[in-house]
Amino acid sequence: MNLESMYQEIILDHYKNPHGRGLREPYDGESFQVNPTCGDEVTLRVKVADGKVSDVSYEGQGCSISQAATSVLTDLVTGHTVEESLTTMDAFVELMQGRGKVEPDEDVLEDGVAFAGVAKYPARVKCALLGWMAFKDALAQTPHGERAANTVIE
Amino acid sequence: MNLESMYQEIILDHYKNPHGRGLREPYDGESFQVNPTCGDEVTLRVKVADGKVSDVSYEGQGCSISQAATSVLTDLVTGHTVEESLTTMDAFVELMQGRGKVEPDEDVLEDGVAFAGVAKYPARVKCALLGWMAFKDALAQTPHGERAANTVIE
Amino acid sequence: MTTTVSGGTPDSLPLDVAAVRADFPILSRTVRDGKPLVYLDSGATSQRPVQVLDAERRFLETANAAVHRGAHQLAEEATDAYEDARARIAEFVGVVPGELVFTKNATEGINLVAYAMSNAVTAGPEMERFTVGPGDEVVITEMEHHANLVPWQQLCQRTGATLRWFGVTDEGRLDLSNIDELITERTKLVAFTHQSNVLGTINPVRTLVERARQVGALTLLDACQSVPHSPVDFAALGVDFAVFSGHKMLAPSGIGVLYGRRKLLEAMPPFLTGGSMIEMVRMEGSTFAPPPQRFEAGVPMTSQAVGLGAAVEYLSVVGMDRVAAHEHALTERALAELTAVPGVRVIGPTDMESRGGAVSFVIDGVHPHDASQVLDSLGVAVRVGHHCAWPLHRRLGVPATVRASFYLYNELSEVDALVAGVREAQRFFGADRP
Amino acid sequence: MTTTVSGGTPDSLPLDVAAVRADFPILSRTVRDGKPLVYLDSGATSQRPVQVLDAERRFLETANAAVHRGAHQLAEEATDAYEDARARIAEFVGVVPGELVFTKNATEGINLVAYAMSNAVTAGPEMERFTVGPGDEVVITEMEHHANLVPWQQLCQRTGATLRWFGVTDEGRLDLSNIDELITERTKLVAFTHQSNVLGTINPVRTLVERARQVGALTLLDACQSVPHSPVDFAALGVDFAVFSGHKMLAPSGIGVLYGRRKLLEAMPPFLTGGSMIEMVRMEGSTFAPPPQRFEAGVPMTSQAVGLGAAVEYLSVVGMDRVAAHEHALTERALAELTAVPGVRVIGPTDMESRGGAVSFVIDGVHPHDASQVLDSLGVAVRVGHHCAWPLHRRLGVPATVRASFYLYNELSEVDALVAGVREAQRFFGADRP
Ligand SMILES: Cc1ncc(COP(=O)(O)O)c(C=O)c1O
Ligand SMILES: Cc1ncc(COP(=O)(O)O)c(C=O)c1O
Ligand code: FES
Ligand code: FES
Repeated sequence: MNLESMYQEIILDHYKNPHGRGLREPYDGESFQVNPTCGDEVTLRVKVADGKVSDVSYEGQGCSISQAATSVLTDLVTGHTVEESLTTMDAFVELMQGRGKVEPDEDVLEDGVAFAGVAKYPARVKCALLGWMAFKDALAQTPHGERAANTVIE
Repeated sequence: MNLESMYQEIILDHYKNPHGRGLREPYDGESFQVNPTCGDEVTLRVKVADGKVSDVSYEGQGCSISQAATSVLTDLVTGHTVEESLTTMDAFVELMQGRGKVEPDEDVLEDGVAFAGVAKYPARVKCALLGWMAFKDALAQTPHGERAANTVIE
Repeated sequence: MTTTVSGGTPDSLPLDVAAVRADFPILSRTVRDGKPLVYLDSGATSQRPVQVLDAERRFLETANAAVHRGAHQLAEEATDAYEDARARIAEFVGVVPGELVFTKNATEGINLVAYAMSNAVTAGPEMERFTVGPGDEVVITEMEHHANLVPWQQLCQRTGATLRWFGVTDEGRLDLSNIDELITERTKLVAFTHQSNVLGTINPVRTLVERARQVGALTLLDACQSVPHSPVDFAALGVDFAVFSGHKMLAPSGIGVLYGRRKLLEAMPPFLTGGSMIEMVRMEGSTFAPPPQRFEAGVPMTSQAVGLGAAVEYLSVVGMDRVAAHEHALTERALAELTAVPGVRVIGPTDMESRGGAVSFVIDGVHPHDASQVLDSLGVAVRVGHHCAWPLHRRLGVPATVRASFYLYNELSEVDALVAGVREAQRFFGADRP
Repeated sequence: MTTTVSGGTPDSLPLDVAAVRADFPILSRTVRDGKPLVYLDSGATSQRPVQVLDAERRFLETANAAVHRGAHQLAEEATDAYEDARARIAEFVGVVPGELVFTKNATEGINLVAYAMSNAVTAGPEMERFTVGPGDEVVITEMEHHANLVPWQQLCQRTGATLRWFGVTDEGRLDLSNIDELITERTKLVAFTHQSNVLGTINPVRTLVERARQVGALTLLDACQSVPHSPVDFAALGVDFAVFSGHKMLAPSGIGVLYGRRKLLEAMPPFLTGGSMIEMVRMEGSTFAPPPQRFEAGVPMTSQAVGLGAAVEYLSVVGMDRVAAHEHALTERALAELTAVPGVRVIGPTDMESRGGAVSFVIDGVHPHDASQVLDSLGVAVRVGHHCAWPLHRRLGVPATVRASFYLYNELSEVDALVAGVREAQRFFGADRP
């Protein structure tokens, strides 16, 4: 196994220097998620303004994959419309659940493409999705949340 | 397999012409036993007089082995002391649980030795012991029953 | 199979029995001083083809690990094998993998539902739809296997609910004449067998499901004797729950399946609790994982699930239609030949209408257990007793019966061996002379 | 084993590991692009020797049938094999066969006792000694596996009883300082683990049993991590109940064992109900068989019991003293080497006093799951997470740990591979530079 195929430089960078970390006010939705297999957890808040995700703030503990994925998440959704952010989420979830067989679209996923290698390790897919589960759940609590509420991440 | 090794002539004779069948009054103890694997049952009564088993009467339904064994039982215990009857019971139980490796004593077991072949078929051992379970249980209800109550037939 | 299944063989059975038999090592053994084994007891447990034995062994020699728990390669491979098996088995019975819970046998599956229902009382308000108590009723039938009978008696004992049941006609069919009085607004659950393990009777699932739906009762199908022997689609049947056992369908012992409609499983409280079924555990209290994990506490039957997956694949290659047609032919022959023997009385339907391949009978003057001893001495393995359906036997007025049951590896000549053995038993016990 | 076990080999381990390893096919496979497998996850599940695989297969190819149900030769042979296995396993843990119930895993065994206790309320007056309710207490410990924790939470939820627990010291030992306040006249049952699956800690069974006896409480021992690894005699320990799992001791998955003192099993109401566990069934109600049958509903795990019997024989030939001594040597080395690595902290006792072979640790700056990923890439299979002992991890202030666990087939060089992997993980994540 090539360790670097999972731990891309981008992932290690986000892990060591996470973007947007810390819980901030004000927010419209908040979610606490825990990964039952490892006990890791994340608390994530979303602020929506003018139909756009104006801030994502979070804190928690977890492995490099979960921490990096949440950091990338903030980059991917902040400043985008709710609709766009959900489309990005769908693309990321599809990539992660593709067992390494889905070709990621860099235009949509940006740094998120670095997680393509993680998708080959089923035990780590939950790590990469932990922050996204929280995002989806927090978003569902906002006025724009209907589609988020109806999305299932397994 | 030699069918005759299980179904000795003696067994078939007792089966076709059972001794002492029918429920009689008076009696000192009565027991109803059922074989949970086949649903067969026996009701058996004992009368004890002067420390002796003066009558055993029974009715029920079951296979040739169970019917013959109960018929042989009445022959073996009627007219004997309670103590003797329990010794005979022990010898019969030992024979039946010996998986064909116990040499029966004809002086003690008389027609009961015919069941030596049955002991090789574990599924039929319970058949041969059904009447004896009832005898033990019925005897335990009489004033002489202490030893019977303490005997375990498995 | 070593060869493909042919469309019709010289002995006119719908599948190539010789090729099938070659896959089952145990069928070539002899019993009782060299007699070829005639195994007519698949209703109790089936035999295993090398394909299933090999699949389990291959898993154990290459990928064995605790599933859903490890991050190493073995654990990944084991988890994949386990979940692939679930998916394959789910497809085999027409449902989705998340609706399928692995249990140790069908009995556990039925108990799981029964205990979930009594647990619902203390499991919080959202569990209300499962609660039962005084005034509520559970409806079963008089032809149930003890596995689909005693757990409901116990549920009623725990909760104060009342058990009611459909009777059985003299022909061995469900008596549905009072269906509207039995299944009422008070009914919480209707549990019944798809196919009787004694009579062979196939019950009218649709009629029962329809009536249960009318009154808002749940349904549970005991599919132990149907899934192994014919194409069964739980979704199409519309039942809420269903169970079956691996060991009756070429798969290992120690594995069974509970199907539950997704919405129901999602709403149902857990039964066995422990590792792998939790969401969060604190000393003060715990929350639980979504189904099917919620119902699979502890290290599961991993290699056995893989074996059941291989069994389902084996059966699919043969084709369940063919399996059913094959057993139909064997049963037809057995019924024709047995009913022709004076003194033999078949218990259950004697025609092939809504009937599967279990043939139970009694012989005048020969106790079933004595008959089976004679059959055994000739190498013919049948089952005797009440077949864990004691109330049914009581209803039909017989303490016990002899049961021959068939599977895809049985031959017409084995039916003949059975009948010859019955005649020999009559002769041996002098029951051939009126 | 293909050769006998020697009294001391050149690498100074108490048994001939090379000979042992030759019996385990999976140990010669490679993982992750050709790396030899270093399997240090036997605490989760063990691997199986050919002797066990062959015993199960031989049974299935020659004697497979439903046990306790048939009158034919196969059924006799299958029943004998099943009951012989029970006898052999009972002897292995110092009890008599009638005290030993087969379950699907240890988890089921614990649930069985917990449900029997809540069933006792409605099971009639003679069951009184098992009933629990408001005011009664169940005592466990903070180091329990979820399997010996959640079922007791649920029992308390069903019955209104109160759950209490022993704390754990910073060193990972049971805090017994308040034993007399915890185990009191109100205590109905004390359930605790023999050996922690996380810390390796071996608990003082005698102290706990003595106190429980003083107040008339029952005891249940979770022996999942002791029976596979050292000589254990339940009768000598004086516990009332005990459980363990086959898959952790070279045997198949899908089989576990519940031991119960004969008098208790005889008095206890049933749990799972169905076929083979009854005495008499009527539609109106049923009575039940004596133990152990009373607790084995449905077609049991037949070939798996045979496999567990073969595993017990394998372990007996090696000698459980030798197995324990071997693991002692491995653990001692692992503790010495791991504690010498800067940034590594072992969770649990770091000396060998009352300690078995599970070594859990954390690495500063490297998440356990990331560490295990590096180890996995080097072929070293360990487990990470809370190991189904979440409250214990919370108590010790770590969300998760890396756990290496040993068995008789592990070598000293594999301990070295583990430590090298840990250092590599530190290097990879830049945690080797302070
Ligand atoms: C201490 C302990 N108790 C209980 C269990 C549960 O065993 P099983 O999952 O086989 O039921 C385990 C293993 O997972 C364990 O290590
Ligand atoms: C109709 C029916 N239901 C339930 C069962 C119970 O299955 P198991 O013993 O595998 O749980 C059986 C078989 O024994 C059966 O034939
Ligand atoms: S290991 Fe817990 S989130 Fe990755
Ligand atoms: S078969 Fe019932 S007693 Fe013999």
